[in-house]
Amino acid sequence: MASESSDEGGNGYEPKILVFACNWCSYAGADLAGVSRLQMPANCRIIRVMCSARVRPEFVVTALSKGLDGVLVLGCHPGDCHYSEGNYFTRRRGLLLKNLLQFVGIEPERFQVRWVSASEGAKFADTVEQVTEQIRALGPNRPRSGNQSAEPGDR
Amino acid sequence: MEDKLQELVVELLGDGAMEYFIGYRQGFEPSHVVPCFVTDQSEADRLIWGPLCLQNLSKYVLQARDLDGKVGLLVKGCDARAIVELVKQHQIERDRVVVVGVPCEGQVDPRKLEQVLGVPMEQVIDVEDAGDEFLVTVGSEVRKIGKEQVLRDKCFFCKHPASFDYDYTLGEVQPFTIDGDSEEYDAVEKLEGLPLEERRAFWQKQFERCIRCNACREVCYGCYCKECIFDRTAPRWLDRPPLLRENEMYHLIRAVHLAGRCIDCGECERVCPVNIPLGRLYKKLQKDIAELFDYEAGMEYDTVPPLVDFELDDQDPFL
Amino acid sequence: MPKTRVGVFVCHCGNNIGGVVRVPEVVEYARTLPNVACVEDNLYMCSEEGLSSIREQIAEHGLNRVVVASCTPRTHEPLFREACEEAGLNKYLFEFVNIREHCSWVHMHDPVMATEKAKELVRMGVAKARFLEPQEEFESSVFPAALVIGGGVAGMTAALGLANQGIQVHLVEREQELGGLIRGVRTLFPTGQASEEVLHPLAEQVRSHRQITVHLGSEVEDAGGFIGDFDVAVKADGQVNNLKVGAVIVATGAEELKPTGLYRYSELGNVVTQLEFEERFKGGADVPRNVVIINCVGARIAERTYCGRFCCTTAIKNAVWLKERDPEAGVFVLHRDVMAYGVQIEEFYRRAMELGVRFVRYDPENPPQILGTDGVDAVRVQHQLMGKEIVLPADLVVLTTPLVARDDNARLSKLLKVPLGGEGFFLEAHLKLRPVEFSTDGVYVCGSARYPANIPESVSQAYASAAKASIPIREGVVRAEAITALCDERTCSACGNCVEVCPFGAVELQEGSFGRTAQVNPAQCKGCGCCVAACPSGAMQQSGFNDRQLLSMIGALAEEMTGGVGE
Amino acid sequence: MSNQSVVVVGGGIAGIQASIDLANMGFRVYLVEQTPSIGGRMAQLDKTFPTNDCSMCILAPKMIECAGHENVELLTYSELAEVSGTAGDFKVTVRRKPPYVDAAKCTGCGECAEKCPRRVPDEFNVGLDKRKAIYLPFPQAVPRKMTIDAEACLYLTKGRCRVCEETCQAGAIDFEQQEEILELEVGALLLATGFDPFDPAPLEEYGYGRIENVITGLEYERLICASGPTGGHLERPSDGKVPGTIAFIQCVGSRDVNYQPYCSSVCCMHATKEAILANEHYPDLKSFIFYTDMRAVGKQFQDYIIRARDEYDVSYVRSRPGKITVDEETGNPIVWYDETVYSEAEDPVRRVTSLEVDLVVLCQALVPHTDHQELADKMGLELDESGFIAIEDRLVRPVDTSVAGVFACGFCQGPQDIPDSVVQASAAAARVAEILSLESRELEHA
Repeated sequence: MASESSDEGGNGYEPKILVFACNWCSYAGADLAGVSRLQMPANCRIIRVMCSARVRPEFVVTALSKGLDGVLVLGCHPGDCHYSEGNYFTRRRGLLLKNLLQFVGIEPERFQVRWVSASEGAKFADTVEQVTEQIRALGPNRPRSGNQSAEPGDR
Repeated sequence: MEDKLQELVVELLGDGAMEYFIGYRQGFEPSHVVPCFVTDQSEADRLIWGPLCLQNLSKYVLQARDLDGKVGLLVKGCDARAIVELVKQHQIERDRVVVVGVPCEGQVDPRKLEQVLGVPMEQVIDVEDAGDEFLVTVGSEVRKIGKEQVLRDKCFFCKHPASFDYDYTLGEVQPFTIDGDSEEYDAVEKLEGLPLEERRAFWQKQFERCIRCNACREVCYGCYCKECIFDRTAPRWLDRPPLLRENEMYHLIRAVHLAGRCIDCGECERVCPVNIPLGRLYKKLQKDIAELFDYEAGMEYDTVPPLVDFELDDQDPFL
Repeated sequence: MPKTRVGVFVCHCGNNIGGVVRVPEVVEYARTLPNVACVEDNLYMCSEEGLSSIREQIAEHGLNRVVVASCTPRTHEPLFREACEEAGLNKYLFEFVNIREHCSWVHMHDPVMATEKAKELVRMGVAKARFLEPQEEFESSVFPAALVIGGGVAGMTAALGLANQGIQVHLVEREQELGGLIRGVRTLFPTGQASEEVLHPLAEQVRSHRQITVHLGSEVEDAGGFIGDFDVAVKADGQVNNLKVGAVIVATGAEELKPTGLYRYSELGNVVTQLEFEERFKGGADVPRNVVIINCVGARIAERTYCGRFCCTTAIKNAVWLKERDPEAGVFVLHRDVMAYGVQIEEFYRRAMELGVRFVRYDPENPPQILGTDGVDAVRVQHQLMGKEIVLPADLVVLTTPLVARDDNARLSKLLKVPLGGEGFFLEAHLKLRPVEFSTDGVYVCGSARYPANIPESVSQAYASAAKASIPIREGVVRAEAITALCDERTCSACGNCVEVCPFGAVELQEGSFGRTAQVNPAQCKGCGCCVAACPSGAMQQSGFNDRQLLSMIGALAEEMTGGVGE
Repeated sequence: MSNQSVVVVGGGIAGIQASIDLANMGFRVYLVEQTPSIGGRMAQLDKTFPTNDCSMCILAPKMIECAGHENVELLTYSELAEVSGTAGDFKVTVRRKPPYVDAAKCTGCGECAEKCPRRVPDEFNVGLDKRKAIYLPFPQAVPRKMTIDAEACLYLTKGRCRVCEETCQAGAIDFEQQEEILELEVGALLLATGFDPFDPAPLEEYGYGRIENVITGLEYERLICASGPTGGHLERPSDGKVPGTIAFIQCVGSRDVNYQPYCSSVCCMHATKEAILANEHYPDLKSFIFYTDMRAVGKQFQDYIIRARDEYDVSYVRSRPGKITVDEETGNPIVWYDETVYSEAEDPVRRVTSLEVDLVVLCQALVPHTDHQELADKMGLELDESGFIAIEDRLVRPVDTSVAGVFACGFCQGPQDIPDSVVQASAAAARVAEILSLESRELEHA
């Protein structure tokens, strides 16, 4: 059997990172990383959205609040948006939210925005690697104490 | 000034220029000021003005949406910006509101005043503005108290003591600063300067206390949504129990929603029953928005709110 | 409502997934997820065998949601959606989970983590699938007529391009005759034909075409609507004519810059622009002997940075004309770069040099000087390559100026809700790949209204815009993938954030049964979701990416899902 | 009514755009592409001027849209064999080479390529690295199906190997496949065969092929591309060092009566883009562009040049270098040139000087596709003196060839950039729609 790197080294802490990727550039960049077999840590989970501007800041706040260790929003490079201007809104929202989260004591590494184009498979892999390592170094977002009942959505 | 106000309201009601007027009147105790809705000329003499007229009355203007005519409103410079925002956000047409601007030289924070006086507000009979100080009547005694001791936080750096867009004004007043040693964003910057862990501890301590009474939301001029996202059930964003993480989420999401719209009226902090310094959270956003996007809420009708706008060369740290 | 029954199909993709991710473990895990009614795996889910297993399981288990965990939706989504449809399931009840590109291929050395990740991705996929809803694709009909604004070469060509396809066209021209800018041009590059030779047959075809209605002396007064259904008011002689069209082409052209204040233009009678030159000496009589042409007048300068694109060609054309008439004529072209791009213009440039036209490169920092009192006698210029000053005798100076945007563009841009760029020209949807479209569907642009273009380029653009405009008209309907935004009017408070952010002008505040609220026109919506994120109350949602669906994915990732959650 | 189907030849951006437009108009489109994937030259570009849009980001959705369109039939790895008939009624024979892979079964997973023992130069990366004998031309290829290069395959050339066959769990490898001949009946043909880069080796003075650190524009493009052979790291050939200075030489083979007399139209902007990208990757990197006329005539082009100069440390030198030599020790090329602009000359008397740089990029001429002449002959098309497809009446019929019912768009009919090619592609689609809407008796006057 292949090596079980998940149990190697450290305290075995594996951060869980939510990634939003826009359909046209970043998701395609992630696909390219796959096609190119670029290896990277297995801590990120992608939610595909059509445009990074679909990611409402509430998602980021919710994800962190629910105990996820980090949120990474990926969009087309400014100027490349499939919808011509979506990522400019992402950029403004991202700037403000990052500052706000930091202001209430949430480490800036836990919420990041990056631009990854469809040809930047390697950048996608590097970004995943970097962000994972940064968050791993921080440790768990917060003890998952309190109510475990929170399953957003309906009940 | 009260005379002038009352005369004006009588005149406007008489002309049929408005259906009713929203101002302030005295409540159960002399120091307790409440909003006052004047529909009849005969009631105009109840209207008062002074450093205890704390409420931002702008929120009530939304009621005029259901009227045929206009509604009149007394606004301080800070609150007047809410009217601008409400117009910009399509909640009311400007010509449905008769804006009566009142020059304001600072409002009293009742909590501070109680501390300085050492007596509860019920015993305060009158507070009068006298330049750099307030004349406070407690019993038969009139005490002079320096403004810097009892002013509401938001009043220390009042950039807009009068409305820029009014139909009538009760007088002119210049922007002022009390306590020249400090700067507008001192409180925010102090927090920003703390190590992350301490900042976190600070806010956790605050958010822990929140009982999620929604008072901050109810009082906010900007919270006019027909259905608040927090009240939705499909999906449900928040769990009911006021646990720390839910509370934190509540306040952060509110902040995000008000970013670029908050006009710093301070009502949320004033009504908070557990004294969460919400003003500081909103001031932080205001500061960032000014610095990053060169925007101040409530100042112009024809600018686009910062989060639904962009510049091609906005700061881009994301690369 | 029937119980939610999710079918999960996990692909091995040969060894590609199965060689890293322990598929059986994922399958077993998926069985424990709420609402999952059946789980299958297959060596190749996209093979006919895999697809038929999806169809069979839908029937057998009464599945009403399907999740496939395999490769990337960017290439395979249509295939699986089709399989669902064949089994009678609305294709929007399908959800894709990528465990190949995003999992097995990038974690090849860590089967444990890869398997965990695959499970979580499936969990998220199932969580979203539970809240998927069947969707009808939007369709709206297209009125089978087009409006072309501008009766120059571009406008006429666009009109013919459409009319020859059998499409009804209204051509609106401000002037009393067709032809536009080239009416004043003597000959045309590259064929050297007189402009009338080209213009007259073209205008005649337009006038006589039974599918084309020409509105002369007319202007667009008002416009509203959207792709397939525009209402346009055209005004002529105080009369307003209301037209209904399905598409609009903007072909309003541009005008020659009059270089007031430069090179003593308008002060001296023998300093003229290229157009004025062509007009004045159209017949070829009394053409002066010594002519100095100055290029880049009012172009490529700080206040107007762009290059006029074909003004060098015009200068060469007129220089050649002068030399061909009179080989002894002294013709100088003072230039900054000779923009003789491509085959024909470069050839033409070479020909001009062979004929003896002298090209002198000048420095914009040290521009040529016009000498003379009552008229030009000579031009003094610092020869950039020789490094010395020369004085050229001149009976006439011709200033080559760029085309500039028409002032009226601003008005038209507001009416049609299409943007202008920095120089006042119309701004296309995408500079590279959508040069004749606007981001607003149903409105197109061609010719110099977009940016200075010579005749061949304008004609190409005109045809291109005709192609684009003909698509919705030929099809008769516009369709949209059901990922468009939708506003819940009951809870919308009309703050207008959505209207501001929409890149396509698809959202408007309108009076409806719940008062004034935002309303999305699905014919214009492209499904980016910008507006959804900007809506504080959650009244605005996007089909297939609504808050409930995405939030359930976040929730599923954050927490172990327990049984019994869901409807 | 005429036959409502069309053959489009060439699957680059022009062919793709024309196919999508025609398909959306309701015509049946056969898109014939010589290589195993559509995408063409644009797929090889890293970014595009003047917006620096990522080329693949904007192209890939079009490729997928085109291939997935119900009215488009993609005939990749195929060539036009014969054409007969007239406008409205052509008979076209297409020869489809066997990829030795069953497209219905292949999932494009690429496992076979991992195992394939045979390595050959990778055309997509202009030979800068290797691909296998069974291959996907590039990661975003459409269709995503493997192809066996018959000339490289060990089994097909030497009769033993078949490793791919053993590897493929889908059983997609099929060495029994034969060449297919397709007979199509169509109303019109549209040519979009694009360009090939001119090989600058004959210009011996520039040392291409002799001086290692003299490369071509297309090679540079692959080097700077994030998905290229070096992952976007600009490594010069001689020692892998990142260059600190680059000289771009314009008009290499263009505007040269000995080679191509015409202006290739895109190189000024292309070089500017490359210089900007270099500086974006390495902020200390300095570029020199040696030009004759800086032909930046498109929308926003001048602003791009200004930005290059002001923000990306690009110097424009008006000169056509006479020769390039090499410093044998460092491998640095030395560019020898005349200082033509008097005021900029260091030595106003001699005005010949040299510049030592770390890398030279030759912005080579772009020429009509190699197989272009043969294609033209088959169809009876006229070519112009430079070998581009001749256009009879550029003023009124800018996409009509000398044969009625046959249209040409993009670079094959004259040098042009992407927007102009896309415009012509749509224009050609409109012309096809026009003539196929007419009754056949009207066709000859169309």
